[in-house]
Amino acid sequence: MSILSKVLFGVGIIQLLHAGFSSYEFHQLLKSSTNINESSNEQKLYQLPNDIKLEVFISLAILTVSIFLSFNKLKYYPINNKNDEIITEGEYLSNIQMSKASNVDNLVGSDPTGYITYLPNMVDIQAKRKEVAEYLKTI
Amino acid sequence: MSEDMFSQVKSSTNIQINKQRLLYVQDITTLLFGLGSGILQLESLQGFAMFFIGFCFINLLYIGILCKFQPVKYYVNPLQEIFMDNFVRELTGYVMSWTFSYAIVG
Amino acid sequence: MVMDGLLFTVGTSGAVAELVLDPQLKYWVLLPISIVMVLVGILRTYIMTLIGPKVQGQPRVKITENNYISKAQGLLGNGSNLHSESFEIRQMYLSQVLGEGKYVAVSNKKPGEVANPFTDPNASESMMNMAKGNMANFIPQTIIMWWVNHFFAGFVLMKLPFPLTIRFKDMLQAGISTADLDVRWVSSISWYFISVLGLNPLYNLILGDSVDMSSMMDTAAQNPMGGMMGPGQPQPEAVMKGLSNDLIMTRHESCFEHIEERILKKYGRK
Amino acid sequence: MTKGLTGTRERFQTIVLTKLYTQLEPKALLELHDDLELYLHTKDPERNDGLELSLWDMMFYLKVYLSKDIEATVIYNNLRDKFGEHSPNLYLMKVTLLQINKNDTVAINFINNSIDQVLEFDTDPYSYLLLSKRLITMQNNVKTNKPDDTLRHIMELIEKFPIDPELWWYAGEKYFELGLFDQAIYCFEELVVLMPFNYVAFAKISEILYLKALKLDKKKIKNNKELFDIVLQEALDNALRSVELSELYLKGWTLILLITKQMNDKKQFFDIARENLDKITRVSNSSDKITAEYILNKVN
Repeated sequence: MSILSKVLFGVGIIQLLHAGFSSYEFHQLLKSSTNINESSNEQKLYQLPNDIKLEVFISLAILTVSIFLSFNKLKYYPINNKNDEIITEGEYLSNIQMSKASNVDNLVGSDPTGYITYLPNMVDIQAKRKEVAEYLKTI
Repeated sequence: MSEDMFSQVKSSTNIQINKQRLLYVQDITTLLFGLGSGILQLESLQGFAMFFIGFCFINLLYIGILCKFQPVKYYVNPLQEIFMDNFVRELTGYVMSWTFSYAIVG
Repeated sequence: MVMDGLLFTVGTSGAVAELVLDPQLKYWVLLPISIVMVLVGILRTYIMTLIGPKVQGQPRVKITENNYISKAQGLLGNGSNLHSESFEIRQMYLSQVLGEGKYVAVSNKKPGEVANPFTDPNASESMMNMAKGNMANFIPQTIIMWWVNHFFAGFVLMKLPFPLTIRFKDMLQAGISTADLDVRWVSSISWYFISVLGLNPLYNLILGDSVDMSSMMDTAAQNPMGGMMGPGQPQPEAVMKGLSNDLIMTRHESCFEHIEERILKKYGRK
Repeated sequence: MTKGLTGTRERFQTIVLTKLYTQLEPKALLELHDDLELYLHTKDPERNDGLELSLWDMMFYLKVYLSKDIEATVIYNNLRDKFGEHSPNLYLMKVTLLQINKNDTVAINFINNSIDQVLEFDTDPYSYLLLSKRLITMQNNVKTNKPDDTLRHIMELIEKFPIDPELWWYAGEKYFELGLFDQAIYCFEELVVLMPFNYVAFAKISEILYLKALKLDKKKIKNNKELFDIVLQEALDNALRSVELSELYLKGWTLILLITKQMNDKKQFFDIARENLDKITRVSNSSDKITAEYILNKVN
């Protein structure tokens, strides 16, 4: 998805610059061709050609589409076993209700206050090493 | 303490994230619309009209596509946050890019 | 910068006088000013992190004292999460402990080192940070303004796409002393003002955080004193006494009172 | 299901933020170690410095658990050369290295000296706390240590740092092990005051209240009936609050199911709990699904 949005963005920007350049050329021409003493309403006759106007609007449309395409649905990655498939609730933005917002952790299967409930600083290093060493012997 | 103070508990981190994403969309589209109106050499009223129409159009698109027509789920008071909060900021940004492209092309 | 733009005003009545300006002028004035302002904005955010407040080492008793103050504030704020009896036990214990000032930081200095309240590091530290913060916001603005005025003054730069009232004339046409030139023809300082107001969206896109330049100017102007901290700070004992009184007087309201109705409403039969 | 780089990064980020790696059993530890080794050596543009550092911190402890001491020392030396010695995490790493290279007593003396000489007078908010916590855990397996010794140490540290949630949780667990339910509930209630939206703590309080009620029920003393109802009601309140804060919280709904089974007038909540557990079996991740199904079968 995001590659498509980047490509569209590039196309839109190029088109906008091209429209800008052609509009610039048109106005330089307009300035040099109308000599000083002609009244200014004469200038109004030479309007910006329609194809440039159209080009500007099309480029803006493409750019808007690319910006909205750059948002993709929020995905959650379960952490307990790796081959769990990605869970998505089909939403682009995250829900602000606390009861819904905390679902992210439930779906992923992680305890958000793990840095407290797992008592990480109270882990007995020696016992852990012994336990892992025994396991390593078995494989 | 009113009753829904306990039941309508909001997650402030998500409120912040949604605000940031809305701001990103509004900023980039306003700057681009400013460049466009400068290229079209729009004069004062037309220019501001283009800003207003563009700003409202993008906000409606945002509500439709990204909020799936339920902005209440993502913003505490959607009308205020989407349309009014960033209005002045986007207007000045628009004026800047509009003046810039108007001068460069003009 | 010699006035190389062909200045010739056509005195037509309604329509705006049409000057023909040298396009080179715009490329060598508009672009540099914008680029400089964006770069200064980025530089400013990185400098802010560099001069940010350092982690200040302080004696353990001071940390304990602050902890007890925030514990009392926590109980005042989140007491509603408890049932009434457990709240009352805590209310009594904490108000008594804070009332006595049992954990006020008696400055147990390292042998031989005398802690003098006036040279107390954290008080002066917070004042220093406040001053640094203000300076970092204020200085770049004035420097750029001086730079624009000095190097890009004295000529008409561009025509604004929108009309403005006469009142803006002397501000936007600084350095151009013509009486009847329409306000839409402006000098380069006007581009500086427009950019200051309009750069926030661009900063947000580049840096990902919305640095609000314009509002910083007003905040700096509003409280030049920057809120004097330091020795005037309320002493911890007084804070503790105040908190213990508040604790005694609070009326407890638990969130468990109507929780069953709320759950029925939230998850009941849809 | 290729989850690509973002998937692995998100997974590592959650693991390192919630410190899950301290709870994994050996097989998962080995797997995590190899994945992380691979990930840290691949270039990931979206990995910011903060995450990078905490991942290296996790890698250090994984190496220590897997007894790869030399590699752990290498990581410590890199970080120390980059940031200097005086930061909480590096103090802890240094103590861990002392523990594994020499023995616990040397580490205990190191901590005691550094606290008495330096940290008592000039410490950042974390170093004193983290080192003292490690001191308590080391003193646990000193021979002469009795359970209430540990409790005394914890209470002393809590008196110095009254708002550290981990200490309160540790005290709560210790009291629960000794069977002192009321003290344990007091400690876990501290958690709820410190972190108002901590639905895990609410569920923990509810769990202990429920066990306390079951214990009362067994005693069959006369006036236990009202006490039993009050305690059960309090347990239900806490469980309901935890579920109000988090819709798909498996433990919360299970507690409601079990508690309302004991009560006779709360049929509605029993149905709501069953409904939501059923929803969890449809929506949530695989391990929650299995547990939810098991609970539903057991109850019906």
